[in-house]
Amino acid sequence: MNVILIAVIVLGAIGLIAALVLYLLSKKFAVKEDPRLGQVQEVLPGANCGGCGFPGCGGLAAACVKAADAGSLEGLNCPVGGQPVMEKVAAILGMKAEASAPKLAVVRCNGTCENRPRLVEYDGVMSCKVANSTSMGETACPYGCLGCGDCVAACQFDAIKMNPETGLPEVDSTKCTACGACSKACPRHIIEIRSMKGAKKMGVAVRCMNKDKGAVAMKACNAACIGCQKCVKVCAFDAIHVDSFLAYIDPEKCRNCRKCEQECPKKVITGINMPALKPKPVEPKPAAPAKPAEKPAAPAKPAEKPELKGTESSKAE
Amino acid sequence: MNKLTVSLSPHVHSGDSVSKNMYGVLIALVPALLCSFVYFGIGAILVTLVSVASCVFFEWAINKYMLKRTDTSVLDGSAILTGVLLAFNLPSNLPLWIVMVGALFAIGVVKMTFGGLGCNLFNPALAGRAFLLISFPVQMTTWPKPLQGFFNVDAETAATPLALMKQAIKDGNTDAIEKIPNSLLDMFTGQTGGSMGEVCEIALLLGLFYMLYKKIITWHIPVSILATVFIFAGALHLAKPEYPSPFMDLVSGGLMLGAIFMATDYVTSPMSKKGQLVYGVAIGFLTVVIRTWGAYPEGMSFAILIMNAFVPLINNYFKPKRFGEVVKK
Amino acid sequence: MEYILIFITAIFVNNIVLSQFLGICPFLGVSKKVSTASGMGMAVTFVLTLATLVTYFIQKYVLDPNDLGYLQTIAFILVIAALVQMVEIILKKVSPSLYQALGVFLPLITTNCCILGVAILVIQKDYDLLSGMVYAISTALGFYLAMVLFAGLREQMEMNKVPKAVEGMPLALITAGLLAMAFMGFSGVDGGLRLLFGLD
Amino acid sequence: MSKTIEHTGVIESINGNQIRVKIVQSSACSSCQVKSMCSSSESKEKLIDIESSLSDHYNVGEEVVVCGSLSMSRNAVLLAFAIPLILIVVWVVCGTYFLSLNEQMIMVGILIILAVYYLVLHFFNDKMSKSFSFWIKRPSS
Amino acid sequence: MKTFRIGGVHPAENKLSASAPIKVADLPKTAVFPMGQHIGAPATPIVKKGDKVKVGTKIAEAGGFVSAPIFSSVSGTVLKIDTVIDASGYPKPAVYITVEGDEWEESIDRSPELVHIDKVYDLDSKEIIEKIKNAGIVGMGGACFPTHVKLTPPPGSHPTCVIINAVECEPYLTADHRLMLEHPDEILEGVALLMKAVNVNRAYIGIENNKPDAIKLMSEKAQYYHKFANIEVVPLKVKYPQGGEKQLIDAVIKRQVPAPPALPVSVGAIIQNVGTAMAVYEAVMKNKPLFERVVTVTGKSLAHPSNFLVRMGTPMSQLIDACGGLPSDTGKVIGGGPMMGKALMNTDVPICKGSSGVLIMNDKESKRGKVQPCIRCAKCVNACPMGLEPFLLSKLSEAQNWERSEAEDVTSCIECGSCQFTCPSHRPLLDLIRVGKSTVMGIIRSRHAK
Amino acid sequence: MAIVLTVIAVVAGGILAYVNSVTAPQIEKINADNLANGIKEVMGGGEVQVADPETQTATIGGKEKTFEVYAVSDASGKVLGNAVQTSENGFGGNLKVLVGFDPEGTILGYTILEHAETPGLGAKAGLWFQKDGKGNIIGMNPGKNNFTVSKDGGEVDAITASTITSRAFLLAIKNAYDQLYGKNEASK
Amino acid sequence: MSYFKILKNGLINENPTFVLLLGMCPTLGTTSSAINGLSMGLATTFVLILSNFIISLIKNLVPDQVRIPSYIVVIASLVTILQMLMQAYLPSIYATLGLFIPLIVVNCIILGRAEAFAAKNGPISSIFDGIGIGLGFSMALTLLGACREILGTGVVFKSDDFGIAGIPLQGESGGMLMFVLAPGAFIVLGYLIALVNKLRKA
Ligand SMILES: Cc1cc2nc3c(=O)[nH]c(=O)nc-3n(C[C@H](O)[C@H](O)[C@H](O)COP(=O)(O)O)c2cc1C
Ligand SMILES: Cc1cc2nc3c(=O)[nH]c(=O)nc-3n(C[C@H](O)[C@H](O)[C@H](O)COP(=O)(O)O)c2cc1C
Ligand SMILES: Cc1cc2nc3c(=O)[nH]c(=O)nc-3n(C[C@H](O)[C@H](O)[C@H](O)COP(=O)(O)O)c2cc1C
Ligand SMILES: Cc1cc2nc3c(=O)[nH]c(=O)nc-3n(C[C@H](O)[C@H](O)[C@H](O)CO)c2cc1C
Ligand code: SF4
Ligand code: SF4
Ligand code: SF4
Ligand code: SF4
Ligand code: FES
Repeated sequence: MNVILIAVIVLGAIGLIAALVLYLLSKKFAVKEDPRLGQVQEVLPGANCGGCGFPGCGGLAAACVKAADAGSLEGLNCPVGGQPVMEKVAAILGMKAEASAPKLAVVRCNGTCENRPRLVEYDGVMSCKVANSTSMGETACPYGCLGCGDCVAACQFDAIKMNPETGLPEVDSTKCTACGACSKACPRHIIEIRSMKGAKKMGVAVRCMNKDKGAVAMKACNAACIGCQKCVKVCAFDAIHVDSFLAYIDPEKCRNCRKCEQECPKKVITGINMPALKPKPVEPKPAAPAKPAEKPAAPAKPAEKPELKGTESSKAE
Repeated sequence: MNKLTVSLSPHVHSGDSVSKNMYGVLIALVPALLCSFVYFGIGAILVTLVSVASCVFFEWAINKYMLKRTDTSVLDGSAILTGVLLAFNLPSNLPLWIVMVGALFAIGVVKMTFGGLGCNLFNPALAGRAFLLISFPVQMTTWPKPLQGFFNVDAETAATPLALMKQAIKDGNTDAIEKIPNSLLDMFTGQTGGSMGEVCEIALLLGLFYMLYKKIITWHIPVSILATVFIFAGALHLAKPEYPSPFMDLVSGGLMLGAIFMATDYVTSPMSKKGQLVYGVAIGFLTVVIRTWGAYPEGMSFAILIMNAFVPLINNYFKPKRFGEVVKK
Repeated sequence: MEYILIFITAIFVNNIVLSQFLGICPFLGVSKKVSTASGMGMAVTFVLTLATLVTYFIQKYVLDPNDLGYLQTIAFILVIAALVQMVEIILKKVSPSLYQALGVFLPLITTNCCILGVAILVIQKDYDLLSGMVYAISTALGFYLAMVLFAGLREQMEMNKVPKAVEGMPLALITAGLLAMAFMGFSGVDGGLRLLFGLD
Repeated sequence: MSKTIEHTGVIESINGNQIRVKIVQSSACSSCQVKSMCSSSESKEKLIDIESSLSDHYNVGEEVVVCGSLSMSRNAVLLAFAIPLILIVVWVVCGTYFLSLNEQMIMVGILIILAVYYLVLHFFNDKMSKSFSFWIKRPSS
Repeated sequence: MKTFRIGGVHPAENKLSASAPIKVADLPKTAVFPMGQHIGAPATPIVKKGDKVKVGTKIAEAGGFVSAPIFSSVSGTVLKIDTVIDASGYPKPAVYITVEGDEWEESIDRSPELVHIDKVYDLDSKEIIEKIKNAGIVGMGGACFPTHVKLTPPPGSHPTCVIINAVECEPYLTADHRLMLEHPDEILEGVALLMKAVNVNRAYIGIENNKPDAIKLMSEKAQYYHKFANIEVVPLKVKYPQGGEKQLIDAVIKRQVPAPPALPVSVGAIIQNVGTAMAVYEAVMKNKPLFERVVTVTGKSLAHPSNFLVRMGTPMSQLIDACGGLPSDTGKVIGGGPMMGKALMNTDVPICKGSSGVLIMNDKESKRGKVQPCIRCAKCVNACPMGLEPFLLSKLSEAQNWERSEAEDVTSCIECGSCQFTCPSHRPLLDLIRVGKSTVMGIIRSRHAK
Repeated sequence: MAIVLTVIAVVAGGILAYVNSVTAPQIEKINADNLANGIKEVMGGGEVQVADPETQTATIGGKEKTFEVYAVSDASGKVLGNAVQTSENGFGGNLKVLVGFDPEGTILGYTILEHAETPGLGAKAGLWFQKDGKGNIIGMNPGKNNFTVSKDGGEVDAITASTITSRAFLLAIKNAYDQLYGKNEASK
Repeated sequence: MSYFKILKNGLINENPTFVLLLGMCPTLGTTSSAINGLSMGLATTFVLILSNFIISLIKNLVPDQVRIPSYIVVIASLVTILQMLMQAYLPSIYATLGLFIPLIVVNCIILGRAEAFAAKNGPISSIFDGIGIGLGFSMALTLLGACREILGTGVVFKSDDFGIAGIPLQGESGGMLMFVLAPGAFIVLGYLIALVNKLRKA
């Protein structure tokens, strides 16, 4: 019994000392982690892509919690998880999620191999950044896509692919989370993260970045915006403006009526994730203009076909 | 007219290439290879062939079926070189399946797992050898005597001079050294037992001069290793006569082979000259330590492998002399 | 001489990580950058040594006289846990700026099997105080060496393109294996030196 | 400028030129995906004081990066751990060999040495707080 | 034999046009003057469409202190102000002038006789620099740094010597070599003027040993100047990139300029190209602004590799035609030498102040080798004249680790290409290092801006 | 909360002490059994009686060595010989052997009590030197046979590639023999 | 969660060794043979089940501040009990596993599970969680041990202590010794984890 007593005393003493030290410490330094933080982080996708503007998912979670305390989740959005995730986050924090327009990476260059002949051959690192510093690239357009695929490499979600036929990157709108990594990677700022409409992320955009005068631009590329202003005139919503011979459609104002698309003589304006336009009867070669419109839509197409008539209001998911 | 090519400068190239370097080393290895064939006969030829063939095969197979790469050329010579050097580190009577296992370890584990040419952290041939030495200590330490007839597969085996020297140190007794049957000259020309490629020092030195002349390697690593071994072993010898003379150390074991062909492996040696000197000195030091006090009969391979692990640190701390750092008055 | 032997043996021949398999978690976990690894290694050296000294006394002057050898595990783990935290409290009290600096530079030191293991080993090997301390320091330096080497190797690998299949932990383990294999070259050196020093 | 160590934190308060940044120091494992499984993954909050003339450029609650130079980290580790370690070692060696003390005395000595050492550190605190000064910057990109 | 102490390579020299005397090139039909011919702010045009100009008329004003005016090299009418694709590969603003006759501004002294420096001994430093500035002179060794800026060292620095860069270490190029053989006196006068401009009494002319005739000639001529100036010709071992400013200083006076932002003048040296010296002489003594220069047009497949005295604005295609036309196997046209020159998008690029040569490479030469993994052979490290680790810098660029890039001194790279030249794996080292260097420079600039 | 922890520690202490009191005799018994079995084994396998051990020390080559000597007789009390426990430095560390001699000094058997030799190499010593092993020493007499490995000119075949272990092993037995027959210098 | 799910979770989804990479020291240190690995696994399982059980019982009694130290005391006591029991009844295994038995205390799995599961769930689920995780650990250790044993000695499931001869898979030549030594542990585990990763992805 004596043995047991000594053991009890010794261990009790050690336990007491340890308890005091550890207790002291836990009181002094422990992180008072907000339990909501963990919960929020759990529902976030964990891609740590930085698309939300915070360093990693943890950053957004912290921001959400803080914002919730301040009263509104406005401006916070996880591009990867999108609306459903933000709704979950809001639920955890007892708030309502702000509805946010879906966004999509849009490649604003249509200088396909056909439209824009390759004049010289680039021989160096397959990097747009390097190619951009070498010269104009292989074509005569100093604004256009260089085709080395820095954007493709930057995408964590496998959403952007080089089309070997056109030599241009194409975005798979089902995979793209609008994190903006590709846009940042492009040395020519060709990729824009645009607000789109509806579940299918539809929109209309000018797919050119050439700021040269019409004549010069035309020489460089068959599909260059020449700044003719026709689209500006036809737009009923004041959504299009031309600056340095280059049209830009404001996604906030645009209502996807696609009049401009029909009007554009160079077929620079295209509908994205929308069915190909019926060619204008007057157009002599109807196949050509349809092509660019079709291409980007292609990946999403099979799933879309059956519900085409439903268009915008169809909220299948 | 053709399309013009645009690219950044420089627009000319020295014409050097990976395979030129690798095949250059192979040429430098030819004398030692011939010596090994002469000394150890058909066994040496078989071991070399099997080793080279398995190295090349494994590299090809792993590239194709596991890494699914198409762009790497198996014939750039590095796998062949690993094969030859691995064979050089083996006794000529080693069962051929063990040779294949060694090649698999060298190429599969040490090289391809890390990404292939240029990415490996340890010297593949040496790691293969060390693996075999640890795994098959018996087979790996029975060395046939040289010059026992070309087709004699069951050659008599003998202890290497290094093993005898180690014995002498253990016993604290100089007689054992005298028991070493070979003269320094014999050892220099390779008439001793040992791994296939390590015995003929003259042939190895020829290789060194060829590589220096062809600018495949610089003098820093081999010279610093040999000098350190000489000085350190010499000091020991002076302090205690049962330690072998430094000349003995220089011509025995895999020292020359290692210093000339294996420590100089580009991929696993430091980048700056200062770093290379540090690396060489450390290898020399460790070689003598392991040789005289360690369990393994041969210190060279482990010394190099250990220093391979230090290479990133050496590279961090021994930078090349930056321009403008020289004169700071 | 004996101490030199303990020193060399613990660092090179029976390296705590590479041949004793203790402290693998920090070895794999904190070894991405050489600078962190080396700071961490130094901190561990201090804690390990101190912990060994303290547990030595607990064993020799508290447990053994009372025949409480079986309380070793539980007593040691509590003492070590408390000690690690104490160091922190003291540092904070003594020099807030130093404490802040360490906070920025180092990950927290945690109790891992390396510390407990060495404390128990010192008792098992029946070392006296001085040998025990030399053993603890040498072991910790062995840990430090392994960490720094490994961090260097990993930094270099970071710049290479490694096959997807083995990326991350598998490759780290294989690298550690090769490192351990290289260190096997030291095996027997302790015996050789023991002969040299005439300890046998 | 070249070799720095960085740590992200959040500004806790700004007081004149004094910016107080809260950092979370985590154990080596905290970045591990299974930290919830692991005892050793703890984290603690620490407050770092930074003198900055640019304090009005920053806001409370903003995320910033605390930077310190590599040599500073070396010094910190040296002062906090390496030097006391060396003192203990020297003491134990001297104690056994030259003073032939028994083990209890040596242990007491160790405690005294540590106490004195940290006391001395305490007196140099002001001096150290100058040499351990950090700067902050905004997180890149 | 003297040379610089770190790194360096020895590419095949290929000085095909070394014995071709300088020919005067024909006038172009239209001359094109890009506004950005120098480092610093581009010049601003001061002519408009339809204006008549003469040879030597100023057509553009300097755009700032670090900038230089541009002069017409032809007489005729301003056709338009538009863009032209220059050596950078991008369209840049330029003045187009239709050539009519060859009428020179009267102020220019066109007489061939040498005006000795004795005559203008009273000219002081300020006046010389002013004249240089007004003549639009920029460095003609390739960097195109406005010469007057270089000659106005920052306060606190003390030039002790002028070093003339007559190294011409680039393979193929022979313009400086020919210039020395044909105009040694003018060059030496220019050197004397430069020395006076910065008030030093020592000058060195560094010439590589593959130009023994130039070394001999210049040494002999330099004797004349002992009376009032101490000009020494320094023969140098052939090694690229000896022409690099820092390397040349190291080779000639055994001093190494510290890492950027230190300037050569921090070790007392002012470096100028031989062409620049000649231009200085002409500007100061003959009142002739910078509008023509010597250009080497060369290439293995070219029928007649030659050296021309060319009016600026002349399209390169015209010079190529004068050498026998563009060979059918042309793969690459390079403005400058093969180590540092720029590959051009087309041959209509006009000759500018910094164009030292046009190099035509055939199809086979112009393709880069197949890129293989780095085998860590350290050949690039040994080749780098700046003591950098190109393999590491390029990997850091690839990994976008700019911080470490900065710590590894990426900004010290002089873009000489020695590393890429030697790399047995044909790695695009310099391509990647350039990305790293420019990104890091950007980061540093924005840091200073804060 | 300090109280809670103290209580937990106290309870734990109590339980541990209890378990210890239960297991301690068992542990002791096991250890004793092990030794008894070992002695039985090295003395040929029959039932044996073991006298209390005698601890002897000797100085060999300047180092102090300890020997536990057990006088063994069979069930009927007939003297079988001695079992000696001693240790030597092997390759990996301490190599502790128990060896049985008949009164003439002939080896009856041995067992390895503790070792740190490499698995697959030195660790083979447990079987190698037994009767059906390759380096059989049973029946040899260290006083009469040349009790060293063949490499050193002796009569025993060393374990392949483990000369060091073999030497240490043979040395331990030789020392034990010498101790038994008074050939060692007793240490002060 | 159903008990089955809890079990499966421990064995597969959250396998402590292959997926979570926890408790690497015993994993590497005790797997020179399949039986050794299995023994270590079972020893850990024993502690894990009991600690999970006890902690889930006392979780409400322990104030938060001393949660961790209390858990540590519980675990350490269990380990000590295990230690004494093994010493008494399985001495040879105790000798082989040696230092790694007391080190179960610091095995992240145990405390981790206590924190992550037992402290939040009832005693019965906690036992199942302990069984699941423990078996997952044992399975992994056995697998690793078996691989090393086969490669290293050519025999598997051999144990002299239990007098099990094992299943010989190779001829006389034996195996590649390195795999039973330290480097082999790292390398085999590395490739096993890579394999598991691949299988899990597929
Ligand atoms: C004791 C210890 C155990 C760790 N265990 C793991 C682990 O099992 N898995 C893991 O991914 N990281 C583990 N880590 C952390 C890391 O290895 C490393 O810090 C982390 O993976 C870094 O991830 P990141 O590069 O994605 O930030 C551990 C760290 C420590 C100190
Ligand atoms: C790698 C390299 C090589 C150069 N080679 C030459 C050369 O051969 N000749 C030359 O005049 N300038 C050369 N330069 C340019 C010089 O560095 C320096 O700009 C020039 O000599 C200064 O004279 P300037 O201002 O008169 O042109 C080279 C520059 C670099 C970076
Ligand atoms: C990892 C390793 C383990 C070893 N284990 C042993 C061992 O257990 N016993 C031994 O005598 N030698 C061991 N050795 C030593 C060598 O096998 C040594 O070469 C040998 O003992 C002496 O050579 P020999 O027996 O072939 O004459 C080991 C060596 C290494 C490298
Ligand atoms: C000088 C030189 C020495 C080499 N030495 C070795 C060697 O010792 N072992 C080896 O496997 N490969 C060697 N190689 C070949 C090659 O570098 C090696 O296969 C790479 O380590 C594989 O990535 C050598 C190559 C050169 C150029
Ligand atoms: S395509 Fe661009 S925006 Fe979309 S996910 Fe990929 S990188 Fe992000
Ligand atoms: S869009 Fe931009 S980044 Fe992508 S390939 Fe084109 S130029 Fe490169
Ligand atoms: S280009 Fe830069 S890095 Fe390459 S050799 Fe020249 S100075 Fe060195
Ligand atoms: S020269 Fe090429 S292969 Fe050699 S180290 Fe440099 S980059 Fe690597
Ligand atoms: S199990 Fe984690 S350090 Fe040992």
